[in-house]
Amino acid sequence: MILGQVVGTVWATRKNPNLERLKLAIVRPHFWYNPPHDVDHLVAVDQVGAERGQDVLVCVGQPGRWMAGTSAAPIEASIMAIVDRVVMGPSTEDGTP
Amino acid sequence: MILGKVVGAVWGGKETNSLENSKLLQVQPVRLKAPAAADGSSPLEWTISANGPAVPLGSTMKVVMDTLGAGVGEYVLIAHGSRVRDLTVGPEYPTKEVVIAIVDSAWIDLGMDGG
Amino acid sequence: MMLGRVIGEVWATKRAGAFGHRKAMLVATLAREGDRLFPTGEVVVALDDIGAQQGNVVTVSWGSGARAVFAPPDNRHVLVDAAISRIVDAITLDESGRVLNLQHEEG
Amino acid sequence: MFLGRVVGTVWSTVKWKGLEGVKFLVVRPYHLADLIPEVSCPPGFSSEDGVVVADILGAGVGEDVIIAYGHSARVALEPHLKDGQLPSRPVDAAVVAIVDRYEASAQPGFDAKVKPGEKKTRPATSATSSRKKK
Repeated sequence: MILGQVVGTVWATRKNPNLERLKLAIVRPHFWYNPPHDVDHLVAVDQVGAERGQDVLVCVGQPGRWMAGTSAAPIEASIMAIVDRVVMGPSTEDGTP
Repeated sequence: MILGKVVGAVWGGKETNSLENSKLLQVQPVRLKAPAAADGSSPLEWTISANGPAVPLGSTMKVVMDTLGAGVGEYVLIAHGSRVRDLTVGPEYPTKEVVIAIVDSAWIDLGMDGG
Repeated sequence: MMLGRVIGEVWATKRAGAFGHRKAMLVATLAREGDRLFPTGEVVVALDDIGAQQGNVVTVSWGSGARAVFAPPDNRHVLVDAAISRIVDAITLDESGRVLNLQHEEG
Repeated sequence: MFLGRVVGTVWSTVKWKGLEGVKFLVVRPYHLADLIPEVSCPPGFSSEDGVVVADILGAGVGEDVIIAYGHSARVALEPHLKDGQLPSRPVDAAVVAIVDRYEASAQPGFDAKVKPGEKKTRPATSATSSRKKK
Protein backbone atom coordinates (compact mmCIF):
# COMPACT_ATOMS: atom_id res chain seq x y z
CA MET A 1 0.00 0.00 0.00
CA ILE A 2 0.97 3.62 -0.35
CA LEU A 3 1.08 5.87 2.72
CA GLY A 4 -0.24 9.31 1.80
CA GLN A 5 -2.42 12.22 2.84
CA VAL A 6 -5.75 13.31 1.39
CA VAL A 7 -5.24 16.84 0.05
CA GLY A 8 -8.23 17.27 -2.21
CA THR A 9 -11.34 16.02 -3.95
CA VAL A 10 -12.36 15.62 -7.60
CA TRP A 11 -15.90 15.90 -8.93
CA ALA A 12 -16.72 14.40 -12.33
CA THR A 13 -20.05 13.63 -13.95
CA ARG A 14 -18.85 12.48 -17.38
CA LYS A 15 -17.09 9.28 -16.41
CA ASN A 16 -17.07 5.53 -16.67
CA PRO A 17 -20.41 4.19 -15.36
CA ASN A 18 -18.63 1.94 -12.87
CA LEU A 19 -17.37 5.06 -11.10
CA GLU A 20 -20.86 6.38 -10.34
CA ARG A 21 -21.43 7.52 -6.76
CA LEU A 22 -17.76 6.90 -5.86
CA LYS A 23 -15.85 9.67 -4.09
CA LEU A 24 -12.54 10.57 -5.78
CA ALA A 25 -9.78 11.91 -3.53
CA ILE A 26 -6.48 13.56 -4.41
CA VAL A 27 -3.69 11.99 -2.37
CA ARG A 28 -0.18 13.30 -1.77
CA PRO A 29 2.13 10.33 -1.19
CA HIS A 30 4.49 10.70 1.77
CA PHE A 31 7.21 8.70 0.07
CA TRP A 32 8.29 7.81 -3.41
CA TYR A 33 6.74 4.44 -4.23
CA ASN A 34 7.93 3.72 -7.78
CA PRO A 35 4.61 4.57 -9.39
CA PRO A 36 3.64 2.92 -12.69
CA HIS A 37 3.42 6.49 -14.05
CA ASP A 38 5.97 9.13 -13.05
CA VAL A 39 3.39 11.37 -11.40
CA ASP A 40 3.73 12.80 -7.89
CA HIS A 41 0.06 12.64 -6.85
CA LEU A 42 -2.69 10.07 -6.90
CA VAL A 43 -6.39 10.07 -7.54
CA ALA A 44 -7.91 7.28 -5.49
CA VAL A 45 -11.46 6.06 -4.94
CA ASP A 46 -12.28 6.68 -1.28
CA GLN A 47 -13.81 3.48 0.10
CA VAL A 48 -13.64 4.40 3.80
CA GLY A 49 -14.82 8.02 3.99
CA ALA A 50 -11.49 9.73 4.58
CA GLU A 51 -11.53 13.49 5.12
CA ARG A 52 -9.09 16.02 3.70
CA GLY A 53 -5.95 16.18 5.84
CA GLN A 54 -6.17 12.60 7.05
CA ASP A 55 -3.31 10.16 6.44
CA VAL A 56 -4.48 7.12 4.53
CA LEU A 57 -3.36 3.82 3.00
CA VAL A 58 -3.95 3.56 -0.74
CA CYS A 59 -4.19 0.07 -2.23
CA VAL A 60 -3.42 -0.47 -5.90
CA GLY A 61 -5.03 -2.98 -8.23
CA GLN A 62 -7.78 -5.53 -7.81
CA PRO A 63 -8.83 -4.99 -4.17
CA GLY A 64 -10.29 -1.62 -5.08
CA ARG A 65 -12.28 -3.17 -7.89
CA TRP A 66 -13.49 -5.92 -5.58
CA MET A 67 -14.70 -3.21 -3.20
CA ALA A 68 -16.58 -1.57 -6.06
CA GLY A 69 -18.15 -4.91 -6.85
CA THR A 70 -16.83 -5.48 -10.37
CA SER A 71 -13.50 -6.13 -12.05
CA ALA A 72 -14.83 -3.95 -14.87
CA ALA A 73 -14.48 -0.81 -12.73
CA PRO A 74 -11.55 1.32 -13.95
CA ILE A 75 -10.15 1.74 -10.44
CA GLU A 76 -6.36 1.68 -10.20
CA ALA A 77 -6.08 3.04 -6.63
CA SER A 78 -8.40 2.98 -3.62
CA ILE A 79 -8.16 4.38 -0.12
CA MET A 80 -8.47 1.30 2.09
CA ALA A 81 -7.61 2.62 5.57
CA ILE A 82 -7.37 5.79 7.62
CA VAL A 83 -4.08 5.97 9.45
CA ASP A 84 -4.16 6.83 13.16
CA ARG A 85 -0.47 6.84 13.89
CA VAL A 86 2.84 6.25 12.16
CA VAL A 87 5.89 5.41 14.28
CA MET A 88 9.23 5.35 12.52
CA GLY A 89 12.31 3.80 13.99
CA PRO A 90 15.70 5.47 14.24
CA SER A 91 17.16 5.81 10.75
CA THR A 92 19.50 2.88 10.30
CA GLU A 93 23.18 3.18 9.33
CA ASP A 94 22.56 3.03 5.61
CA GLY A 95 20.53 6.19 5.77
CA THR A 96 17.14 4.60 5.30
CA PRO A 97 14.57 7.22 6.34
CA MET B 1 0.95 4.88 -24.77
CA ILE B 2 4.16 6.42 -26.01
CA LEU B 3 4.44 8.37 -29.25
CA GLY B 4 7.60 7.53 -31.19
CA LYS B 5 9.25 7.89 -34.54
CA VAL B 6 10.41 4.76 -36.37
CA VAL B 7 14.09 5.38 -37.03
CA GLY B 8 15.16 1.90 -38.08
CA ALA B 9 14.23 -1.71 -38.70
CA VAL B 10 16.21 -4.33 -36.85
CA TRP B 11 17.08 -7.32 -39.10
CA GLY B 12 18.80 -10.53 -38.08
CA GLY B 13 19.16 -14.03 -39.48
CA LYS B 14 19.91 -15.80 -36.24
CA GLU B 15 17.18 -15.40 -33.66
CA THR B 16 15.14 -17.25 -31.16
CA ASN B 17 12.44 -19.15 -33.00
CA SER B 18 9.79 -17.25 -31.14
CA LEU B 19 10.83 -14.19 -33.10
CA GLU B 20 10.57 -15.80 -36.51
CA ASN B 21 8.90 -13.72 -39.23
CA SER B 22 8.35 -10.85 -36.86
CA LYS B 23 9.49 -7.37 -37.71
CA LEU B 24 11.38 -5.38 -35.07
CA LEU B 25 11.47 -1.60 -35.27
CA GLN B 26 13.83 0.82 -33.59
CA VAL B 27 11.68 3.67 -32.28
CA GLN B 28 12.76 6.99 -30.79
CA PRO B 29 10.15 8.26 -28.29
CA VAL B 30 9.26 11.86 -29.10
CA ARG B 31 7.54 14.71 -27.32
CA LEU B 32 5.14 16.72 -29.35
CA LYS B 33 6.41 20.28 -29.62
CA ALA B 34 4.62 22.70 -31.86
CA PRO B 35 7.04 24.90 -33.83
CA ALA B 36 7.11 28.48 -32.49
CA ALA B 37 4.64 30.30 -34.74
CA ALA B 38 6.05 33.64 -35.90
CA ASP B 39 3.12 35.55 -34.47
CA GLY B 40 2.43 33.02 -31.74
CA SER B 41 -0.85 32.43 -33.48
CA SER B 42 -3.37 29.82 -32.51
CA PRO B 43 -2.35 26.20 -32.24
CA LEU B 44 -0.79 24.70 -35.27
CA GLU B 45 -1.85 21.53 -36.88
CA TRP B 46 0.67 19.58 -38.82
CA THR B 47 1.01 16.21 -40.35
CA ILE B 48 3.55 14.64 -38.05
CA SER B 49 4.34 11.85 -40.43
CA ALA B 50 5.75 14.40 -42.87
CA ASN B 51 8.71 14.89 -40.54
CA GLY B 52 6.79 17.36 -38.48
CA PRO B 53 8.64 18.91 -35.54
CA ALA B 54 9.08 16.56 -32.64
CA VAL B 55 11.68 16.72 -29.94
CA PRO B 56 13.34 13.36 -29.10
CA LEU B 57 12.33 12.41 -25.59
CA GLY B 58 15.05 10.84 -23.57
CA SER B 59 17.95 9.01 -25.06
CA THR B 60 16.86 5.42 -24.92
CA MET B 61 15.57 4.05 -28.17
CA LYS B 62 13.06 1.28 -27.92
CA VAL B 63 12.99 -1.88 -30.00
CA VAL B 64 9.38 -2.83 -30.46
CA MET B 65 7.49 -5.44 -32.41
CA ASP B 66 5.66 -4.15 -35.46
CA THR B 67 2.15 -5.40 -35.97
CA LEU B 68 0.81 -2.98 -38.57
CA GLY B 69 3.56 -2.62 -41.18
CA ALA B 70 4.99 0.68 -39.95
CA GLY B 71 7.90 1.96 -42.03
CA VAL B 72 11.02 3.95 -41.15
CA GLY B 73 10.15 7.64 -40.84
CA GLU B 74 6.60 7.02 -39.74
CA TYR B 75 5.31 7.82 -36.27
CA VAL B 76 3.68 5.13 -34.15
CA LEU B 77 1.94 4.62 -30.81
CA ILE B 78 3.52 1.98 -28.61
CA ALA B 79 1.61 0.23 -25.82
CA HIS B 80 3.32 -1.62 -23.01
CA GLY B 81 2.56 -4.71 -20.95
CA SER B 82 2.20 -8.45 -21.20
CA ARG B 83 -1.58 -8.20 -21.46
CA VAL B 84 -1.26 -5.79 -24.41
CA ARG B 85 1.24 -8.20 -26.00
CA ASP B 86 -1.12 -11.14 -25.48
CA LEU B 87 -3.98 -9.19 -27.09
CA THR B 88 -1.92 -8.28 -30.15
CA VAL B 89 0.98 -10.53 -31.16
CA GLY B 90 0.23 -13.27 -28.67
CA PRO B 91 1.91 -14.58 -25.54
CA GLU B 92 4.60 -16.56 -27.33
CA TYR B 93 6.49 -13.44 -28.44
CA PRO B 94 9.39 -12.25 -26.25
CA THR B 95 8.39 -8.61 -26.01
CA LYS B 96 6.26 -6.35 -23.85
CA GLU B 97 6.00 -3.38 -26.21
CA VAL B 98 4.07 -3.43 -29.46
CA VAL B 99 2.93 -0.96 -32.05
CA ILE B 100 -0.83 -0.46 -31.72
CA ALA B 101 -1.29 2.43 -34.17
CA ILE B 102 0.44 4.21 -37.02
CA VAL B 103 0.05 7.97 -36.63
CA ASP B 104 -1.47 9.99 -39.49
CA SER B 105 -1.15 13.37 -37.85
CA ALA B 106 -0.94 14.96 -34.44
CA TRP B 107 -1.89 18.32 -33.06
CA ILE B 108 -0.92 20.09 -29.93
CA ASP B 109 -2.29 23.32 -28.57
CA LEU B 110 0.62 25.66 -28.13
CA GLY B 111 -1.09 27.54 -25.29
CA MET B 112 -2.16 24.48 -23.39
CA ASP B 113 1.11 22.70 -23.31
CA GLY B 114 3.32 25.60 -22.40
CA GLY B 115 5.72 24.52 -25.13
CA MET C 1 9.21 -9.87 -4.83
CA MET C 2 11.60 -7.27 -3.46
CA LEU C 3 14.08 -7.05 -0.61
CA GLY C 4 13.21 -4.41 1.99
CA ARG C 5 13.92 -3.19 5.49
CA VAL C 6 11.23 -2.49 8.09
CA ILE C 7 11.57 1.19 9.04
CA GLY C 8 8.32 1.82 10.85
CA GLU C 9 4.83 0.74 11.75
CA VAL C 10 1.43 2.06 10.73
CA TRP C 11 -1.68 1.84 12.90
CA ALA C 12 -5.01 2.08 11.12
CA THR C 13 -8.18 1.19 12.97
CA LYS C 14 -10.70 2.36 10.39
CA ARG C 15 -10.04 0.17 7.38
CA ALA C 16 -11.75 -1.84 4.71
CA GLY C 17 -11.07 -5.49 4.34
CA ALA C 18 -9.83 -8.07 6.72
CA PHE C 19 -6.48 -6.80 8.00
CA GLY C 20 -7.55 -8.64 11.12
CA HIS C 21 -4.96 -8.52 13.84
CA ARG C 22 -2.15 -8.06 11.35
CA LYS C 23 0.22 -5.11 11.56
CA ALA C 24 1.01 -2.78 8.68
CA MET C 25 4.71 -2.12 8.42
CA LEU C 26 6.53 0.68 6.65
CA VAL C 27 9.15 -0.95 4.43
CA ALA C 28 11.97 0.72 2.50
CA THR C 29 12.89 -1.49 -0.46
CA LEU C 30 16.55 -2.34 -0.80
CA ALA C 31 18.91 -2.92 -3.70
CA ARG C 32 22.22 -4.74 -3.38
CA GLU C 33 25.69 -4.02 -4.68
CA GLY C 34 28.27 -6.59 -3.84
CA ASP C 35 27.78 -7.16 -0.13
CA ARG C 36 26.09 -3.89 0.61
CA LEU C 37 22.36 -3.29 0.83
CA PHE C 38 21.15 0.22 0.17
CA PRO C 39 17.68 1.82 0.03
CA THR C 40 16.18 2.49 -3.39
CA GLY C 41 14.19 5.42 -2.00
CA GLU C 42 10.94 3.52 -2.50
CA VAL C 43 8.89 3.18 0.71
CA VAL C 44 5.69 1.14 0.82
CA VAL C 45 3.35 -0.27 3.44
CA ALA C 46 3.20 -4.05 3.62
CA LEU C 47 0.94 -6.15 5.81
CA ASP C 48 2.85 -8.41 8.17
CA ASP C 49 1.63 -11.84 9.24
CA ILE C 50 4.93 -13.29 10.43
CA GLY C 51 6.02 -10.84 13.11
CA ALA C 52 8.64 -8.75 11.36
CA GLN C 53 10.31 -6.21 13.65
CA GLN C 54 11.75 -2.73 13.20
CA GLY C 55 15.05 -2.98 11.32
CA ASN C 56 14.45 -6.51 9.97
CA VAL C 57 15.40 -7.17 6.36
CA VAL C 58 12.41 -8.87 4.70
CA THR C 59 11.02 -9.92 1.33
CA VAL C 60 7.92 -8.11 0.12
CA SER C 61 5.39 -9.78 -2.19
CA TRP C 62 3.13 -7.73 -4.45
CA GLY C 63 -0.42 -7.86 -5.75
CA SER C 64 -1.88 -11.37 -5.98
CA GLY C 65 1.41 -12.58 -4.50
CA ALA C 66 0.68 -10.51 -1.42
CA ARG C 67 -2.80 -11.91 -1.06
CA ALA C 68 -1.39 -15.41 -1.43
CA VAL C 69 0.53 -14.80 1.82
CA PHE C 70 -2.77 -14.72 3.71
CA ALA C 71 -5.23 -16.89 1.94
CA PRO C 72 -5.97 -18.49 -1.43
CA PRO C 73 -5.00 -15.89 -4.05
CA ASP C 74 -8.52 -15.22 -5.24
CA ASN C 75 -9.60 -14.56 -1.69
CA ARG C 76 -11.61 -11.39 -1.95
CA HIS C 77 -11.65 -10.16 1.61
CA VAL C 78 -7.90 -9.68 2.04
CA LEU C 79 -7.61 -6.23 0.56
CA VAL C 80 -3.87 -5.67 0.31
CA ASP C 81 -1.35 -5.14 -2.48
CA ALA C 82 1.86 -5.76 -0.50
CA ALA C 83 2.78 -8.24 2.23
CA ILE C 84 5.90 -9.32 4.06
CA SER C 85 6.62 -12.88 2.98
CA ARG C 86 9.96 -13.69 4.69
CA ILE C 87 12.22 -12.34 7.42
CA VAL C 88 15.67 -12.61 5.92
CA ASP C 89 18.40 -14.01 8.19
CA ALA C 90 21.26 -14.10 5.70
CA ILE C 91 22.12 -13.63 2.03
CA THR C 92 24.65 -15.78 0.18
CA LEU C 93 26.78 -13.27 -1.67
CA ASP C 94 28.68 -15.27 -4.26
CA GLU C 95 29.52 -18.71 -5.60
CA SER C 96 32.10 -19.25 -2.90
CA GLY C 97 29.27 -19.20 -0.40
CA ARG C 98 30.26 -16.02 1.40
CA VAL C 99 27.28 -15.01 3.49
CA LEU C 100 26.01 -11.62 4.60
CA ASN C 101 24.51 -12.15 8.01
CA LEU C 102 21.72 -9.80 8.96
CA GLN C 103 21.39 -9.21 12.68
CA HIS C 104 17.86 -8.10 13.40
CA GLU C 105 18.17 -4.89 15.43
CA GLU C 106 15.26 -4.99 17.85
CA GLY C 107 12.75 -1.98 17.56
CA MET D 1 -4.81 7.17 -11.46
CA PHE D 2 -3.86 10.83 -11.73
CA LEU D 3 -5.04 14.21 -12.94
CA GLY D 4 -3.87 15.66 -16.25
CA ARG D 5 -4.85 18.17 -18.89
CA VAL D 6 -5.64 17.29 -22.49
CA VAL D 7 -3.19 19.28 -24.64
CA GLY D 8 -3.53 17.63 -28.02
CA THR D 9 -4.86 14.88 -30.25
CA VAL D 10 -3.27 12.09 -32.25
CA TRP D 11 -5.10 10.79 -35.32
CA SER D 12 -4.57 7.29 -36.66
CA THR D 13 -6.45 5.29 -39.26
CA VAL D 14 -4.17 2.26 -39.38
CA LYS D 15 -4.50 0.88 -35.86
CA TRP D 16 -5.06 -2.38 -34.07
CA LYS D 17 -8.50 -3.85 -34.70
CA GLY D 18 -10.88 -3.13 -31.86
CA LEU D 19 -9.55 0.43 -31.49
CA GLU D 20 -12.00 1.89 -33.98
CA GLY D 21 -13.99 4.65 -32.33
CA VAL D 22 -11.25 5.16 -29.77
CA LYS D 23 -9.64 8.60 -29.78
CA PHE D 24 -6.02 9.21 -28.79
CA LEU D 25 -5.30 12.28 -26.72
CA VAL D 26 -2.03 13.86 -25.64
CA VAL D 27 -2.27 14.50 -21.90
CA ARG D 28 0.15 16.43 -19.71
CA PRO D 29 -0.04 15.03 -16.15
CA TYR D 30 -0.43 17.55 -13.34
CA HIS D 31 2.24 17.84 -10.71
CA LEU D 32 1.41 18.37 -7.07
CA ALA D 33 2.82 21.87 -7.45
CA ASP D 34 0.26 22.59 -10.19
CA LEU D 35 -2.52 21.51 -7.86
CA ILE D 36 -1.23 23.02 -4.62
CA PRO D 37 1.54 25.57 -5.24
CA GLU D 38 2.93 25.54 -1.70
CA VAL D 39 3.12 21.78 -1.25
CA SER D 40 6.34 20.00 -2.14
CA CYS D 41 6.24 16.38 -3.22
CA PRO D 42 8.56 13.79 -1.70
CA PRO D 43 11.89 13.32 -3.49
CA GLY D 44 12.18 10.78 -6.25
CA PHE D 45 9.24 11.65 -8.42
CA SER D 46 10.45 12.68 -11.87
CA SER D 47 8.30 14.65 -14.27
CA GLU D 48 6.55 12.73 -16.98
CA ASP D 49 6.49 14.77 -20.11
CA GLY D 50 3.33 13.86 -21.88
CA VAL D 51 1.49 10.64 -22.38
CA VAL D 52 -0.86 9.50 -25.12
CA VAL D 53 -4.07 8.02 -23.74
CA ALA D 54 -7.10 6.36 -25.27
CA ASP D 55 -10.49 8.00 -24.77
CA ILE D 56 -14.11 7.12 -25.45
CA LEU D 57 -15.66 9.79 -23.21
CA GLY D 58 -14.98 12.58 -25.68
CA ALA D 59 -12.59 14.73 -23.64
CA GLY D 60 -11.56 17.89 -25.46
CA VAL D 61 -8.31 19.85 -25.54
CA GLY D 62 -8.07 22.02 -22.45
CA GLU D 63 -10.22 19.77 -20.29
CA ASP D 64 -8.92 18.19 -17.08
CA VAL D 65 -9.16 14.41 -17.02
CA ILE D 66 -8.40 11.48 -14.74
CA ILE D 67 -6.07 8.94 -16.36
CA ALA D 68 -5.65 5.29 -15.39
CA TYR D 69 -3.06 2.79 -16.51
CA GLY D 70 -3.04 -0.95 -17.16
CA HIS D 71 -6.15 -3.04 -16.58
CA SER D 72 -8.11 0.02 -15.45
CA ALA D 73 -7.32 1.71 -18.77
CA ARG D 74 -8.52 -1.28 -20.76
CA VAL D 75 -11.82 -1.66 -18.89
CA ALA D 76 -12.36 2.07 -19.24
CA LEU D 77 -12.79 1.50 -22.99
CA GLU D 78 -15.40 -1.25 -22.47
CA PRO D 79 -17.94 0.07 -19.95
CA HIS D 80 -20.40 -2.75 -20.70
CA LEU D 81 -18.08 -5.52 -19.45
CA LYS D 82 -19.42 -7.75 -16.67
CA ASP D 83 -17.47 -8.65 -13.54
CA GLY D 84 -14.86 -11.24 -14.43
CA GLN D 85 -14.97 -10.50 -18.17
CA LEU D 86 -11.56 -9.58 -19.56
CA PRO D 87 -11.15 -6.47 -21.71
CA SER D 88 -9.69 -6.90 -25.18
CA ARG D 89 -8.50 -3.46 -26.31
CA PRO D 90 -4.69 -3.28 -26.42
CA VAL D 91 -4.07 0.04 -24.64
CA ASP D 92 -2.12 0.84 -21.48
CA ALA D 93 -3.53 4.28 -20.58
CA ALA D 94 -7.00 5.80 -20.87
CA VAL D 95 -9.32 8.57 -19.68
CA VAL D 96 -11.64 7.27 -16.92
CA ALA D 97 -13.33 10.58 -16.07
CA ILE D 98 -13.60 14.14 -17.35
CA VAL D 99 -13.21 16.49 -14.43
CA ASP D 100 -15.95 19.04 -13.65
CA ARG D 101 -14.11 20.56 -10.69
CA TYR D 102 -11.37 19.72 -8.26
CA GLU D 103 -10.29 21.30 -5.02
CA ALA D 104 -6.95 20.82 -3.28
CA SER D 105 -5.21 22.53 -0.39
CA ALA D 106 -2.17 22.13 1.80
CA GLN D 107 -2.84 20.19 4.99
CA PRO D 108 -0.98 20.01 8.30
CA GLY D 109 0.14 16.53 9.02
CA PHE D 110 2.67 13.80 9.09
CA ASP D 111 6.11 14.73 7.86
CA ALA D 112 8.31 11.99 6.46
CA LYS D 113 11.29 12.92 8.60
CA VAL D 114 9.72 12.02 11.96
CA LYS D 115 11.67 11.15 15.05
CA PRO D 116 10.66 7.93 16.77
CA GLY D 117 7.24 8.02 18.29
CA GLU D 118 6.43 11.61 17.47
CA LYS D 119 4.18 12.91 14.71
CA LYS D 120 5.22 16.37 13.45
CA THR D 121 2.66 18.76 12.03
CA ARG D 122 3.25 21.39 9.36
CA PRO D 123 1.68 24.84 9.69
CA ALA D 124 -1.63 24.91 7.84
CA THR D 125 -1.82 27.18 4.84
CA SER D 126 -5.36 27.97 3.94
CA ALA D 127 -4.79 28.81 0.26
CA THR D 128 -7.13 26.60 -1.69
CA SER D 129 -6.59 26.34 -5.40
CA SER D 130 -9.52 25.05 -7.37
CA ARG D 131 -10.29 24.99 -11.05
CA LYS D 132 -13.81 25.42 -12.39
CA LYS D 133 -14.36 24.10 -15.89
CA LYS D 134 -13.93 27.00 -18.28
